[in-house]
Parts: sequence; structure tokens; C-alpha cells
Amino acid sequence: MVKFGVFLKRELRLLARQKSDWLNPVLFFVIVLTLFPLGVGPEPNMLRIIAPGIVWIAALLSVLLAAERLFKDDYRNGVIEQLVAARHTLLAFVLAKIASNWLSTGLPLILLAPVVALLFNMELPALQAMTLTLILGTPVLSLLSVLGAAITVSADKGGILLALLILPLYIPLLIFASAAIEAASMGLEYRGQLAVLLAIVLFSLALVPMAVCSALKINVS
Amino acid sequence: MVKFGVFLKRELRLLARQKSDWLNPVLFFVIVLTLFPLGVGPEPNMLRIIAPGIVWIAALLSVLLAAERLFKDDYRNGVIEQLVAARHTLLAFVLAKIASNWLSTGLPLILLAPVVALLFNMELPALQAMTLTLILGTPVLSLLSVLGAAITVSADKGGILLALLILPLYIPLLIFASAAIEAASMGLEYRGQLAVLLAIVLFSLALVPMAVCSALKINVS
Amino acid sequence: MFKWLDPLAKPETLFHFCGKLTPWLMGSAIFTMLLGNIWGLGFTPTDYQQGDSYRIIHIHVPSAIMSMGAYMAMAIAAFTALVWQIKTAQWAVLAIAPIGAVYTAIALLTGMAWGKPMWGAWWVWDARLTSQLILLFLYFGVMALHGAFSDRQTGAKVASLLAVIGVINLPIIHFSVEWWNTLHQGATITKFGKPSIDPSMLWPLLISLLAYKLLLAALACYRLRTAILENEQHRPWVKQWVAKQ
Amino acid sequence: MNIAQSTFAVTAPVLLSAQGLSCVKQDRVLFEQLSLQLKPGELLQIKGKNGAGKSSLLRILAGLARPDEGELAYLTQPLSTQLADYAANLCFIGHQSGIHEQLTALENMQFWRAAAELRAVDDYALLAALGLAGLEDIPCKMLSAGQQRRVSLARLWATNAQIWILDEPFTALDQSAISSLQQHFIQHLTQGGAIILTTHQPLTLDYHALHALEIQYRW
Amino acid sequence: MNIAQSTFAVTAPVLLSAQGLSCVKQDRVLFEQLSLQLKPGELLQIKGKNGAGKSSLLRILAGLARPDEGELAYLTQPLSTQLADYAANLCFIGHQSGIHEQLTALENMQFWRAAAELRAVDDYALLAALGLAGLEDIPCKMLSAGQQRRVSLARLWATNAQIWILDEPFTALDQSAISSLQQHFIQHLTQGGAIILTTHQPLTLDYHALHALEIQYRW
Ligand code: HEM
Ligand SMILES: Nc1ncnc2c1ncn2[C@@H]1O[C@H](COP(=O)(O)OP(=O)(O)OP(=O)(O)O)[C@@H](O)[C@H]1O
Ligand SMILES: Nc1ncnc2c1ncn2[C@@H]1O[C@H](COP(=O)(O)OP(=O)(O)OP(=O)(O)O)[C@@H](O)[C@H]1O
Ligand SMILES: [Mg+2]
Ligand SMILES: [Mg+2]
Repeated sequence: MVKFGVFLKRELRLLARQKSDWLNPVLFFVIVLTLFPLGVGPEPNMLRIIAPGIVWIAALLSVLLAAERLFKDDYRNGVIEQLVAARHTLLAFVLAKIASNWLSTGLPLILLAPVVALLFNMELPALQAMTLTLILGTPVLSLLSVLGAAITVSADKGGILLALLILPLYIPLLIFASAAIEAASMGLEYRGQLAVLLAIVLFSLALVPMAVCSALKINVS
Repeated sequence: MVKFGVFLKRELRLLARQKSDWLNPVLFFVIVLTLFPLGVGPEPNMLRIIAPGIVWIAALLSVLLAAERLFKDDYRNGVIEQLVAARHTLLAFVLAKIASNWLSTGLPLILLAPVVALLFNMELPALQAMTLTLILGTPVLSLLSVLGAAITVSADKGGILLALLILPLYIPLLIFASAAIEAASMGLEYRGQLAVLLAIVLFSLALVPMAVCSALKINVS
Repeated sequence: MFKWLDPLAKPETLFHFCGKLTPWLMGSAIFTMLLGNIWGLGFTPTDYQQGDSYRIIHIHVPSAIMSMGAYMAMAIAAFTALVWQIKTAQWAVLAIAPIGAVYTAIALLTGMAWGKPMWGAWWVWDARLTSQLILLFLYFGVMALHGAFSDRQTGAKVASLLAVIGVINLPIIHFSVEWWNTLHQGATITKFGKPSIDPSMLWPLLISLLAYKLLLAALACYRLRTAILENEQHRPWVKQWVAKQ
Repeated sequence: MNIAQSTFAVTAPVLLSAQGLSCVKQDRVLFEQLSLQLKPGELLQIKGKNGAGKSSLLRILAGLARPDEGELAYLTQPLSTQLADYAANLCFIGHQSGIHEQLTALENMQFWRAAAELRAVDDYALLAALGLAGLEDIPCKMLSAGQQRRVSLARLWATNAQIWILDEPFTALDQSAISSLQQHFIQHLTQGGAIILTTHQPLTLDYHALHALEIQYRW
Repeated sequence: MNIAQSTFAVTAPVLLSAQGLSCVKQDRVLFEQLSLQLKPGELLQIKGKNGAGKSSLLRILAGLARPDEGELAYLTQPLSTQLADYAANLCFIGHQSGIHEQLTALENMQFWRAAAELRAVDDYALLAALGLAGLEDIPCKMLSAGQQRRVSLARLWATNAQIWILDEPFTALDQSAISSLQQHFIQHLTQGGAIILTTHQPLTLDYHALHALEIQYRW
């Protein structure tokens, strides 16, 4: 785990060097959200109803976009090839990538929740629920996006393919997260949905890193 | 213009070699559309109201994602460097890129309009209006996305930066297109909106290709 | 079990094995298909509620059920490919995927055609419909992924990986979509209940189901043979076989 | 260098000349007050240690970057007024190969034919002569490092350009490919062409007008 | 090869051995029934024309790809049971440099220290000895081709691995860098290390146990 520390520091250093890497997903998130009132019309009630779903769709797209190039540079430069040859450090490297992806996109989205609530006239309970679902859900988003990025790293065209692969996997998350927010905004209990989200996080935390490692190995050989 | 033909053939050949290049944006478009009912809820009336905005946002995102890597390969391999060194053929190359981007993403979206109408239970007039706005609007989407791709080609992480540069430019398009579809679905006249869209197309057709060329030149030197 | 399966991992043996199997499978598929359809379409009574439109059930139900069966078969092949590093299993994954996708598409299209008279709309966001649509996307994902690699080997392996990941996802999607609908209470159209089926309709249905299963196996064997030939074309045994033809 | 040749060189027009070039990267001066001349039939080898500034100089000479100081002239006219003509008479191949990995060798040749006005030669024969027989129709991604380099260099057999600027053309090539490339250099030079190149490997053939320009590594 | 050395080589254990390897790409057989042995102190040069299959062989030997047929053994045990030990004793540098362009030379070294268990040497001194003094703190993207290669090779001065597999290590290096790298090879070999490499440039120093394996280009 010392290695995890070194690798994470490397990723964070890269982020610090290129601020656009974490600023852009955040801005993208906000911009996509502002497009909706423009496209759908400014009717407040309507907006409040569609808000939970839309927040989560925007979150997905921005995490996905951020993940797309996560492994590309390291693949092209031969870094991944050599990590695979060195074997035992691959998992720490993958975990560092996942952590840095979450720190640079998931975390800012959580911090941004109040702004979103403001944009869509959400009430306090809905805001709380949204924050909670984001806390539980964004790690899953990161995990899934990193998985997609690893699967497609040697593919000839990454971008959209990645999205195509990940979107179906992402559906349960979307359903339960937006259901929780909706329940909260109607003053209902939403612990059930949160519990499901928690289960999804734990499940993917346990399985996805290994899957990412084997995806990288396959792509290199 | 003989050169434009050769270059376009090259791009189309690349597309034919990788069917995923044009299949994926289409699938992505459909998948994003299906995410909305899942996030927002399956209520048909609600869906019908938000449909125009959502269609256009999904169209934007899929064209954008398809454009993202448009110049990357050619830049990395030094093809663009050498086209800039050869000078006079750059514009034909850029036009071919724009055309192929539209053929591979804009056109399929237009052809997909009936399916979309089906998914969202849209009526015939709304479908007509949607098709018309897509015909006028997707070329603009392609032009703007190609511009963004050219601007960010040497930026170290292009993906999201591109999205950011292009999204604001896209707002007028979004507003007028979805207004047109909405008007049509209420049985109103929407020639005004179409005229505005036409103006936007012509304007960007005139300006964007030159801008792309100079963006590429700046990125190479 | 493994003693029996192990030689089949060898492309040459598998090729000849499939070659022997294909005509039998295809023959019985055609036979059961004809039997089921003639019985189902010609000799069952007209439904008093739905008229004759319900007869589409003989295409819809078997293709819907087998679209999931095909996915399971594909995922098992993929799992074998990844764990035991068997190349032929990779090719089997890619042999099954398009067939499954077509089955899924048939189920969707026949369902939609049936839904129009029943529900008054081509498409509603019902749980079962939605999860079937997502199944189609999963198939497309596997196929698109394979196509996206210029290195054939890598493409096949990666597609297998996705097929395995997708199978974990299959029940999750299935149940979450079901809960989603009940949670929202939004659907205005009552879901179609399980129609209690008259035995005179059940039998042809079961025969059709068998027919679709056989057809899947036959087509998969055929495609697998082609894949083996393509991937092994440099091997002497292929050259010998081609010379014999 | 024999006398007949050098007289020819004196009377020939100057193709490309540079006066007082300097190049600054970050806060480092790579070279200053560098001048050079290139006449038909001449091969100019830019020498220097790793990081001396050879590639930077070549990019300036190819018109891809601007010098921080100094003037370039093509056929005695300032280069800035002649850019299009110069570009049409130039073939530049840099560290990157300039081929698209997804396209086959043949398709890359076709692309270069349109982009850089190559002669209409028989591509199959040309590629076969370069040792790529049978590999014309697979994406270049699947070629080995040296084979990709060969595809990239194939352009030199079909170009009409008089001035070639080549940044380490021998990279990844095996010995036989290097010597046939050098043979081709000599042919180009005797037909009145001119070449500027960098390489860390020795030039093994006998060139009539071989000039060297050494850039000192400065810190 | 002098006699003392060769006796040493005979008694030493076999580090890496391959039996009956074959590799097929697309529908082409690159090599078949290829066998080799590597003992401590040996340098094995894989020779062959462009596209013969050298890189493909090295990737198989490094455990990155599987041979289509044949067996690999590390210290006489099948490689598949020994992957972790083998990886820890191996340093592989391929056509790609394995450095991240956005990180500085120092940061890349730190990364490799964690990833590949490098010794804790003084990176500043090491990089300076490789001619990168003053360039330790700028992103590698801004280094010249040869300087990037030097950063990538710096690992060889800090690794504990006994087996080195190097694919064209001399690419882009200037003559002085090539000879100091070769000096380092000799030092590694005398300390009981072993090297497998490919290069199209001649090896200029005097190696005690230099073996060559030629792969014929087949079509
Ligand atoms: C696009 C629309 C439709 C889709 C995607 C669809 C999908 C499916 C699927 C996936 C199954 C298999 C369920 C299982 O094995 O558990 C199924 C079975 C069935 N469907 Fe559909 N369906 C659609 C429309 C309809 C319509 C309109 C009807 C008639 C009212 C219908 C009647 C049935 C029946 C009777 C069964 C078999 C009963 C059972 O296995 O429980 N379907 N459908
Ligand atoms: N992914 C691939 N798919 C198909 N063929 C390939 C692939 N990779 C390499 N090849 C083929 O294998 C052959 C050997 O490639 P390899 O890279 O091993 O050559 P090499 O000996 O290293 O050559 P060089 O000296 O040019 O580096 C080449 O002819 C190439 O066409
Ligand atoms: N974009 C840049 N920013 C800052 N410095 C740079 C940049 N590009 C190059 N340099 C510096 O300029 C110097 C010269 O680089 P150049 O690529 O011209 O060297 P070179 O002579 O071609 O070396 P090589 O033999 O290794 O190819 C290097 O020391 C490098 O550090
Ligand atoms: Mg250089
Ligand atoms: Mg090689």
C-alpha cells in the first residue's frame, strides 16, 4: 500500500499539472444542467420533477468523459505494458487511478450539489437525498468508467464505445438514485434505495478493480 | 476539389474499416435517450413534453463525442504536421473531415428520428419538425465539434475541454430547434425558427472551415 | 466431464464435431419450427379477446425467452474462455452474439407489433420492455467492442470479458427495472398479466421454443466453424481440409 | 569532393539559405547566429548531441516553426513571401512517421499522392522494392517499427520535391534498408536535388557534396 | 570468447529458456520451433530484418504475450508457475519509452522506483551522469527524442533485475550515449546479469559471451 500512495501522488501531480482535467468535468456538469432549462422550457414545476433524473444523467456523462482518456497516455507511452510486465504493482496502480478519478470528478460533483439544488428549485430534503446518493453513487460511477476505459484502452476509437459499454451497467444506479431523490422530495422514506446503492458500491468495489487489471492485461498482450 | 474527393474517400475508408465509428454514436444516442425515461420516470405525457429538448441534447452529446478524436490520430502520427508543411491542401483536408463527421453521425441521427418519435410517443407533426431541425442543425453540430477538436488537438487532455468550448456556441441552436419541435407538436407555425436555424448553418459554413485551418496551424507550430 | 470436453478445446476436433452436428441440428430445427408454427397458427382456436393477433405469440415468446438463453450460453462460453484461456471458447462467444442480438430484436419488434393493438402505443416504458431493450444494448456492446480492435485476438478476449461482466448485470437490471416501475407508480397502462394458457395453445408454444433453441445451436455451430477456419487458416489441417472439399 | 563537382556547386543557384538564425526554448538558447546555404546536389548533415537542437532547426527550415531571430530565403527571395512555392518543392519527414495507423500502406500512399503531389508511380512495385511485398493491404498498425518507417519513406521515391528535410530517417531501419535509402539519396542529389538530414548513424556512402553543420549542445 | 568465461557459462544455471516457440500473426508464421537459453553473464542479440519477428519474440520472452506454441522456463521451472518471481527479476524496455510525457524525468524515476522496485540511488546524480543535468525538472514532453530515450534507460542504472530485455535501446541516442550504455551492459554482465536485445546498429564493445540468434524474415 506504500505503492498505492506513490501512484496516487503521481496521479494527483498530473491533475495538478493539468487543472483542466478536474475543472472541465465540473464545468461540463454545470453546462449540461443549464442546457435542460433551455431545451425543455423554464417551467419550474416541470423542472423540479425531472431534476433528479437529469442530475444523475449529467453526472454520469461528466464522469464518463473524464475517464475516457484515463489510461490512454500511459498505454501509448508503454507505461502500462511495463506495469503488466512487472505484474505485482498493477493493482495498486489501478486503485490509484480509480481514486484519482473519483477525487477529481466525483468529489467536486458532491460539493456542487447545493448549486444544482438552487438551479432546479429543489427543497432541502431533496438536496439532502441528492447529496447522499451522490456520495454513494459517484464511486460506482468512477469504478465503472475506469473499467470501461481499461477495456477500450487499445481499441482504435475509445470515446463513444466506452459510453456504450458502461451505460447499461449504470442503469440500476440511475434508477435507485433518482428514485431516492424523488421519494425525498415527496417527504417519503428513502432508506431502502440508499441500502441498495450501498450494496452496489460494495459489490463493485470488490469486483471492479480485478476486472480492470485483467482488462489491462488483455489489452497489452 | 479533386483533393477533397481523395481525402473524403480516405475518411470514409477509415469509417468503413471501423464500423464502430459510425455505429457507436448512433447507439450512444439511443442509449442516452433511454436513460431519460429511466431517470425521470415512464409517464408518457411528461416524456412527450420533455422529448424535444432531450433529443437535441442527446444529439449534441453524441456528435461531440464522435468528433473528439477526429484529429488526434493524424496529429500524433505527424500527418497534420506534414499537411501544414505542404500548406495548400489543408483546407480540402478539413472540409473532408467535416463532411465525414456529418455523414457518420449527423446523417444517422436524422434517419433515426422515426425511432425516437416512437420511443417518446411523438405525433406526426412533431416528428416532421424534429426531422427538419435535425437536417438543418446537425451540420452546425458537426462544424462546431470539428472546430473544438481542432482547437484542442494538441491540448494534453482534449476530451472535456472540447465539450466546454462547444457547448455555449450550441445554445442558440438548442433553443430554436426545440422551440420549433414544441411549436409543431402544438400545431403552430414554426417557419421562423427554421429560418433562424438556416441562418446559423450558412454562417458557420462560411466561417468555421477557415477557423479550423488556422487552429491546426497554430497547434502544429 | 472435463475428459470429454478437453479435446473439444482443440480447434480441429471442434471443427469436425460441429460439422457433424450442424446438419442434425438444422434439420430438427426446421422440422420443429414447421410443426410448431403450423399447429400454432393453423389449428388453435381464435382468441375471443384478441382475435387472431395473438398468434404472434408463437414468434414472440420463444424468441424472447431464447434471447436470454443465448446470452447465458454466450456468457458461459466467455467465462470458459477467460478462466481456462481457451481460444475456441472466445470464438464461440462471437459466434453466438449476433444470433442472440437478432433474437432480441425479433422479440422487441414482434412485441411492439403486438403492443400497438393491445396498448394503443408502439412503446411504453414498461419494466420488461425496458430490460429487453437493454439486453439488446448489451449484445451490441459485445459486438461493437470486438469490432473496435484491429488485433483480432485482443478483440475476442475483451469481448469475452464484457460478456461475463454483462451477465452479472443481467439480473440486476431485470429486478431494478421491475422495482423502478412499482416505485414510481407512474405507468398508466396496467402491465400484461400472465395469461393462463390453454393447453391447446401451450403445446405448439413449447414446440416452437424447442425449435428456437435448436436453431440457435445450429447457427452457432455453423458460425463457429467459419470462425475456426478464419482463425486457423495458416494451419496445415485447414489446408488439407480445404483441398479435400 | 572532386573539382568538377565543386565548380558546379559554386555556379548553381542557392535553393535555401538561412542568415543569423537563433532558437530559444524555455530560457535556453539552443543556437544563435546560425547561417547555412543549400544548393542543388548538396547533402547537408546537421550534427550534434542529443538535445543540441537539430530537430528544432529542421522544423524551422521546413517552415513549421519560426526562428526567434534571423531570416530564411528560398531562391534568394524571403521565405515568408514564397511559402506556397517552397512548400510545393519540399518534402519533410520528421520524428513522427506521418502515416495513419489504421490505413494500409497503399492507402497511405494514395493519401500522400493527393496531399503532397506525388508522381503517379506504381505503388505495388514501389512497396515491393522496399521489402513490403504482401503487406500492402494490412493496416500499418500491424507492421513492425521498421516496416512502418519504410512505408513513411516510400514517399521519397515518388515525390517531385527538390528539397528533402529528414529528421533521423534511419531510425528503426535495418542495414539493407539504410543502404538502399542512401543509394536513393545519391540518385536524388545527382538529379539536382538537395537534402538536409540529421542522423546519429554514420553516412556510409560516398557523397559528392557532403557538408556538415555541427550544433554544440549548450546549457 | 575466452575459455575461462565459457567454462563459467557452462556451469552456471540457466536463467531463461525457451523450447519450440512459434508465433503466428494474422496468417503468417513468423518463427517456428525456436529455442534459446540465457545464462548469467550472457548477452543474446536477436538479429533479423525489419519485420522478422524480433519484437514479437521479445514480448513473448517478457511474458507480455503468449507463444502460439512452445514452452518457456525460468530457472528450469515452467514460466507460468513462476510469473511473479520472473517479473520481479526482469526489466523490459520496448519500442515505447515507458515514460509519461507530462511528468518530469525525476518524477518518472520515482514512479519506476515504486513500480519496478528500483534501488534508492541519487536520481539527480544519475540523470546528470546521463547528460540530463538541468533538465530534471521539466516535463519529458519538452525533451528531445534522444533525451527522452535517456530518461527511459536511466532505469537500467537503478534496477536490481538480473534479466534485461531491451528492444532497440540505441534508437535516437547519439554515439557517446550508445557507448556509455554499452559500458553499462558490460558491467551488468560481469555482475552475473543477462541481457537479451535487438538492435540494427552494431555492438561495438568486446563482450565475453555474446550470442546471436537470427530470425529469418519469412513470408
Ligand atoms: C416491445 C414489446 C414487448 C417486449 C420487449 C416483450 C418482451 C418479452 C419478454 C422478454 C418475454 C419473456 C419473459 C420471460 O421469459 O420471463 C416475454 C414474454 C411474453 N410476452 Fe412479451 N414483450 C412485449 C410485448 C408483449 C405484448 C404486447 C404482449 C401481449 C399482450 C406480450 C405477451 C407476452 C406473453 C404472453 C409472454 C409469455 C408469458 C411468460 O413467459 O410469462 N408481450 N415478452
Ligand atoms: N498485431 C499484429 N497483427 C498482425 N501482424 C502483426 C502484428 N504485429 C506484428 N505483425 C507482423 O509481425 C511481423 C513481425 O513484427 P515485429 O514487430 O516482431 O518485427 P521486428 O522484427 O521487431 O521488426 P523491426 O526490426 O522493424 O522492429 C511484421 O511483419 C508484422 O507485419
Ligand atoms: N516545447 C519545448 N519546450 C521547451 N524546451 C524544448 C521544447 N522542445 C525542445 N526543447 C528543448 O530543446 C532542446 C533541443 O531539442 P531538439 O528536439 O531540437 O533536439 P535534437 O537535437 O533533435 O536532439 P535528438 O538528437 O535527441 O533528437 C532540448 O534540449 C529540449 O530540452
Ligand atoms: Mg531530434
Ligand atoms: Mg521491432
